[in-house]
Amino acid sequence: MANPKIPEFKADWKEGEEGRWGMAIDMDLCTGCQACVAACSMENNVPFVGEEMSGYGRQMAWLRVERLWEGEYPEVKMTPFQPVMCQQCGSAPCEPVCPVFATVHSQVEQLNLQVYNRCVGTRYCANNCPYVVRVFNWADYDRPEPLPNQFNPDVTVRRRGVMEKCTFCIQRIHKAEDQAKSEGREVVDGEVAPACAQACPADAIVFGRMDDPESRVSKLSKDGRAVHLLEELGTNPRVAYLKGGSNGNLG
Amino acid sequence: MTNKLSRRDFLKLASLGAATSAVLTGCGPASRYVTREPYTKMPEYNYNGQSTYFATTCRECAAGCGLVVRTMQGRALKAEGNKHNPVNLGKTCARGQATLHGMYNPDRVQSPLKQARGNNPTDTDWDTAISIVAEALNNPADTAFLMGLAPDHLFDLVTDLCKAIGAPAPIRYGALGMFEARATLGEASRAVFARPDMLFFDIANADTVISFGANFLETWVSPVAYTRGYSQMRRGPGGKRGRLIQIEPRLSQTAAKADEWLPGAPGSEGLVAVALGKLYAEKKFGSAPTAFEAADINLAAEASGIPLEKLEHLADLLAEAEHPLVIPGGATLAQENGLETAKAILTLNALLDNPGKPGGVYFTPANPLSNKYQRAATANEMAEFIGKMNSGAIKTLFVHGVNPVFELPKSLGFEAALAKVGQVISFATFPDETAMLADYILPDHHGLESWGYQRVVTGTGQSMVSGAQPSVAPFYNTRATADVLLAAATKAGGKAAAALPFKDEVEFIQDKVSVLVGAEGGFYNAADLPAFWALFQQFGGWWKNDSSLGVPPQTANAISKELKVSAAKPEGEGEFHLFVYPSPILAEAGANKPWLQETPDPTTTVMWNSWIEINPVTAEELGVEDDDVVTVESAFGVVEVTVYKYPAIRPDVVAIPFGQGHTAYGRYAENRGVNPANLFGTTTNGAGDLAFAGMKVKIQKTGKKRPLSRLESKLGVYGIGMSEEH
Amino acid sequence: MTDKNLLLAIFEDIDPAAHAVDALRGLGIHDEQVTVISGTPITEAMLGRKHQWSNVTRFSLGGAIIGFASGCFLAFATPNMYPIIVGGQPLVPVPPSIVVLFEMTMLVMLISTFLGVFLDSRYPSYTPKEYVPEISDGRIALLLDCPGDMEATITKAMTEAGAESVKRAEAQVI
Amino acid sequence: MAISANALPHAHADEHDHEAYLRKEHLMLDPKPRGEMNALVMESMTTTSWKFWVIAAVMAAIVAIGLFGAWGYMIANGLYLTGKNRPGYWSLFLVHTVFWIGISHAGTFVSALLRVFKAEFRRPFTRAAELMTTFALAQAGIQIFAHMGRVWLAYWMFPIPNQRLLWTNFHSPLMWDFLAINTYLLSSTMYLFLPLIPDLAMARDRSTGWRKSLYRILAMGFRGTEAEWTHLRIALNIFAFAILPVMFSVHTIVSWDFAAAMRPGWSSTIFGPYFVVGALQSGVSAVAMVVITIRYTMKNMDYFIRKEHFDALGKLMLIISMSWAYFFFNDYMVQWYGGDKWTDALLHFHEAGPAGWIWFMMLITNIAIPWLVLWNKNWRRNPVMLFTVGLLANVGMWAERFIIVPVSLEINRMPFMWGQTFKPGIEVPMFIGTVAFFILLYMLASRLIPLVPVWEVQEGQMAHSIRKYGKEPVVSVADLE
Repeated sequence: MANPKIPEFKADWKEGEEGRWGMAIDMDLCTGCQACVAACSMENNVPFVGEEMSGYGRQMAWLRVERLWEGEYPEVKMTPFQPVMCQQCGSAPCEPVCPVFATVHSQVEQLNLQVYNRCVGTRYCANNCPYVVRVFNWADYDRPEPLPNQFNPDVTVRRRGVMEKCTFCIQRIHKAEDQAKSEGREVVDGEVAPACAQACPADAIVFGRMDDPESRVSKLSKDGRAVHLLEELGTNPRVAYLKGGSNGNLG
Repeated sequence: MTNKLSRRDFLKLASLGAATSAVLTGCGPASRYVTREPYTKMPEYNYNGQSTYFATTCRECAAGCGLVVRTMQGRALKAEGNKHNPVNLGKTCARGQATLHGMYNPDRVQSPLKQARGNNPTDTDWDTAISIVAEALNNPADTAFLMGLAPDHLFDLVTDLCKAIGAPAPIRYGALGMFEARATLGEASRAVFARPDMLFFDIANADTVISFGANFLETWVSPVAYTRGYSQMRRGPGGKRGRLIQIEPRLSQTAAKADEWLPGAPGSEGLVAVALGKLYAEKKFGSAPTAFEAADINLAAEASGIPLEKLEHLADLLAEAEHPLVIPGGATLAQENGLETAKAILTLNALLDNPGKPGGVYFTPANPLSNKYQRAATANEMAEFIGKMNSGAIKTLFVHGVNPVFELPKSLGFEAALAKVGQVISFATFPDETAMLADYILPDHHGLESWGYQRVVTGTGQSMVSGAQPSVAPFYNTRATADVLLAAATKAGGKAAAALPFKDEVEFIQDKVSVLVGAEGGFYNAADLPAFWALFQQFGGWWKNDSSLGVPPQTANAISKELKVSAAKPEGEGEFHLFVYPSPILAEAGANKPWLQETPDPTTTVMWNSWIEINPVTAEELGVEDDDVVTVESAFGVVEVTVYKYPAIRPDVVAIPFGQGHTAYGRYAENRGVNPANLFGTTTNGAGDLAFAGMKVKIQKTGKKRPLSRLESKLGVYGIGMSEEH
Repeated sequence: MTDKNLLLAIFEDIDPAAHAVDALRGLGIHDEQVTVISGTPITEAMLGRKHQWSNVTRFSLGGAIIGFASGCFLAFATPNMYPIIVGGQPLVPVPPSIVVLFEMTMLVMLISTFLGVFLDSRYPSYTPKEYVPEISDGRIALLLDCPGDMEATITKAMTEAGAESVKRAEAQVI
Repeated sequence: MAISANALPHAHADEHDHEAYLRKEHLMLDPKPRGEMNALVMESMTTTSWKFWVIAAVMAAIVAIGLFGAWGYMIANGLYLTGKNRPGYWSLFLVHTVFWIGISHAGTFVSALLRVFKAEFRRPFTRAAELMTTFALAQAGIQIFAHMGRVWLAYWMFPIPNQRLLWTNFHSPLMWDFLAINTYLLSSTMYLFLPLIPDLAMARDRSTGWRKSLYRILAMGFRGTEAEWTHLRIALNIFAFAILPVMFSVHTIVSWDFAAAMRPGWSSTIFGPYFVVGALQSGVSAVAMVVITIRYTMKNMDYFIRKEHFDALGKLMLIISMSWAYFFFNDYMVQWYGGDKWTDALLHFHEAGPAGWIWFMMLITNIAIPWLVLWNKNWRRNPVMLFTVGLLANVGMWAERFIIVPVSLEINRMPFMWGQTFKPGIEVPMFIGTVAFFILLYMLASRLIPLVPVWEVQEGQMAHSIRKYGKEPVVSVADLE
């Protein structure tokens, strides 16, 4: 750990406004195709739970595409598709409530970490997450042979009784950082993308360094269309949603 | 991890990988062209913690998207998009992502099986299997091949084989081909642009797109490529956001992304198209050309239910646009008047003067391997083929890459005809419905274990062929169908052996792609075949750097030809139009993949089952609620399906997604949901495509309930469970 | 104990017992030589005796201090052993620490009070003691260390004061 | 205290009648010789009918299957057996945890608060109430452990470091909860044991056989010397004063598990006292139920427990119900007025959602029924009515927790992820199991522990007398300490 500066009072504590890693999602471009959902699940060894369980609110995907409705037929409109994953809050409400430090803040990556093997399953973090993005392993879900051949060795396979959530594919971030370090340079913009951004056919999900003002994601996050989910709660989320019609200036 | 892989197994697997593969990046462990090197330097895929990536082609649909499969120590871990492949440029859809769930599926066919039409399956060996195939090849006149839309190399091989031995040419079929009504579009193209080609719609550069039910963000032709096109259109050149208007009876995922969704009545699209043409021409030029002169705007408004003002508004939009484009979707053409509608829409494009211009309509580029456009068989062609089966003229039927028992409308009677065929040999990787009715299942490798290539029909302006190579060693005792046929041809001798003098599949593919060695304008150039072959595997195919879209001929005469369009006459009786659309997540062959089953439908968020979308007002009239089971009855079949009160569907239309309702196809697909193709009739349009969107059905309440698994909260999204008053 | 000459006088009510205490004092028996045993709490004031010394409050106080200290350790020291930042809160947040301090203080204080009773009363002690079961029936007993030569005098005085019985106390297993 | 000053019947023609009435009414004025009382209590412990053992066996079977059997099955298979889902990550286990902790509050409340304020009616049933505290806390502990996803790692919540000196997270309300509940469990057990020592000595003196050995060990050699009584009295005083803030802190911290979370409906500053009063509402009602049960099922208890106790408990329940209504309304008013759209949705959902009837039932059983019944002296002295009101108040308090936990969890700030259907799961047999376990423990304790603190009753009787002001006989209490 890189010698964290420990603040004395809450008011003093302020992580860099923008954080280190961030995401910008253009809701005008998102077509709701669920490629991100599938990609995330494949990358992160997310189990499938079956019809009954998934219908009972136990689907395990780390990422969901939301949509609501406005109006009534024929003036009915679907609200723009909105992929919602862990917002990697700078002041994450989930973190302080865990009694055993199973969800903590990474000082280096400025991400919200879930430590599976420390988790005892109180599920308080999930209750306190205003974005409802945490999923709990209610059971050891069956993955019959030979499906486990596909397990990504970079990602822990979680057992029952632990909480999990989107990690921004931290395994990929680490790989890119290691690579960059071995070449004596910084990670360049576009070098690393989590599975969802990588798969997104519409290029609606953009990922990158927030502390680099020149990166695509930084620019998009500062765009006039950018909003943060439940901004008013002061959680300092790292995912910016671009609302309204795209204007193409940063594509 | 539940996988109990012992160290011994692991070493076996690792050494198998090592012994059978090339060191060159891009050649898979199953390569039979091994450059052996001493183990002073271990092959990279044997390093602990090191991944090896193989470029290949996605086989979940026929679009030809490039994949890069990440493997480690002989296992495939993740399918990712191949960023070089011009079709998908590194992107994938959900089905492509889940392709590994097909390969590592617990229910695959694991070895060649002999069975009495699904009963008493017993293992057999490949030598026996090859002799049986060889025997069939000795009787070419009684032999028929039914093939899927992918892979192309096998289709080419079978075509060559059939030509050589004098068997009828192989027939290709795929449910997506039917849902896209590709033949109709081709026929209309012949009529309007004088060439029966697949067309390319340049959505990316258009600024106003009116789509007549083309679900190009979901399954239509090449969804990943068109999604990219959509994305570019929205970000338009110079920051000008393109506009999308969708006309279709239910709000699809594509319509959800449109700026305006107009719920036009099914079968009225042609009328709307000509009306738009007339209004547009009058606004723009003062008078309408011959093609649109006779259009009755009031009739169009009345038949479609789209108010007159809206039509005028659309015409305004078209008139204002610099790059207007109209697209005909599959369901729009799958009407009894579908061909006329297609012609009307293409003629409207001609009127908009966009063919061959940015943001307009193009011919797809000529393919480097074959410039002939091989489309899927139409319903008429399939009916003819089924008639042949029924007559007993086919003694041996080979089936590969398609599941006609499931994918063909039941009304065509394929299953019954299958009983009249002497011997059915299926090359299915998966125990699907057709394979269950076969005498032999001689399983092909899964797509990610296979060699091959796919000609890219559309999706990119670049002429290209997408290459496939194994990313892992075959997991089971399967064998490449091409190898089986080659071995059988050798065994059969004679013309077959002479026509296919190849040692194996790879040699055949190399022979085919050798025409590209030294070809100009390619993404890479290679002087000789080994170098070309290495690069072909490394990049996952070959393509030209520059776009080579075909420009349709000048269109003055197209708009001067009279268009005769009337409202479609629906087939069958009943109060409701049936609207069947391929599930964007499952499509025709995704139901066996558990994660696809669990991926929520984009519009309804339903998982793991089928549903029928009914407008809430209609549902109230019928007295049905969410999760009630209703029977849907057409003249050709009945299905029982659960109600989803869908707020954005015409009150006179009900919609059922296609993709579920398997009676075989593995544990995740079996006995789950319904197959709406069982309701389809037999009416075809002028091009021979099934008029599946012109059906009328009756709906009856059953009193049963079967809750749907949804991701959304009914409470939060629809307020169900909370009374109105505060 | 054996070298002592213990008498056990049993009274039925408080008043005779109080008289007996006075009488003993008159006979020159020190308060320290008399132990009152009763089945209900009889306060010293009722019998006109000196206040009993108890360390329980001291134990309590000591416990409270130890509890506060251990609370301080948990709240202020442990986070620094493995610093982890959560939710943008300071490493050692003040309001939650108050909760920890309070609970630890109360916990150890009450445990100490409880143990204080044990220590002060020398619990548990299963050695034989001078006792009669009637005491728990509400009798009041005066257990006195009687100088050998005064036994008869004292017995008489006790009987006069209203003792039900006066007898040599035998240590017995109770 | 106001309760003792309640008007007694006036102007009796015959003052002897009135005195006789007073003695019949008040245990404190109806002294019996200590030996007789001891005998009554000993008899109550040792007189056991076959029905008792039948009920105990049934309870034991329910505990074995419904609680430990089901729990073991759940540990082996996972929490999918419960009714929990997203967003209802917490549900019945936490409802029941809060429920049992609430019940546990009455023991301390009756014993400590009434001791501090010298409410004399407490004397015969302080022990019965304290036993409830300990046994109910045990049930709460079971429920909270059952709630955990990986209960076999529950010791990670103990304040001990791991091998890398990582301690627990004291930022977490659950950690405060852990400390507070532990403190409360330990101190209430000690508080139960201290005043029990003289009674154990009493039992030791008049039993034989295994009971003698048991009581001998437990009484630890208590004789009743002045010094012993002094230590005990001082300790009890300290306990009585110190355990009250602990009690308040426990339920306040339980409320913080909710109030500290940033959720609509939960984030409320009034939750602390609201929960404390709610705990008393269920706890005191439970005490009334237990006292009535003891009175009518155990031998000789009709002497110790009288209608005056029902009367006093009934009044207490009425006051607490009024306080609960006040806090409920306070919470509701502020949430309603705030106008936050998510809170609005939640309040609307409480009333109009599928659990709306539970919400209304909560108001009826917690407010309407106590208010309608308990104002009437004859009704609250009627054991059937008081028991029913107590039972309904507990149902109502269960409903309150149900509304606060799973029902409120259905509504969050992401409507797409609002509640799904709610199906109760294995929590139901486990709850029934904890009820049976509580009853079983209580039944066994009633055979082993003198349920009436005889020495405290005697102490009270010594201090009470009837004085006459003119012709009016008046109850008076001497301050003995």
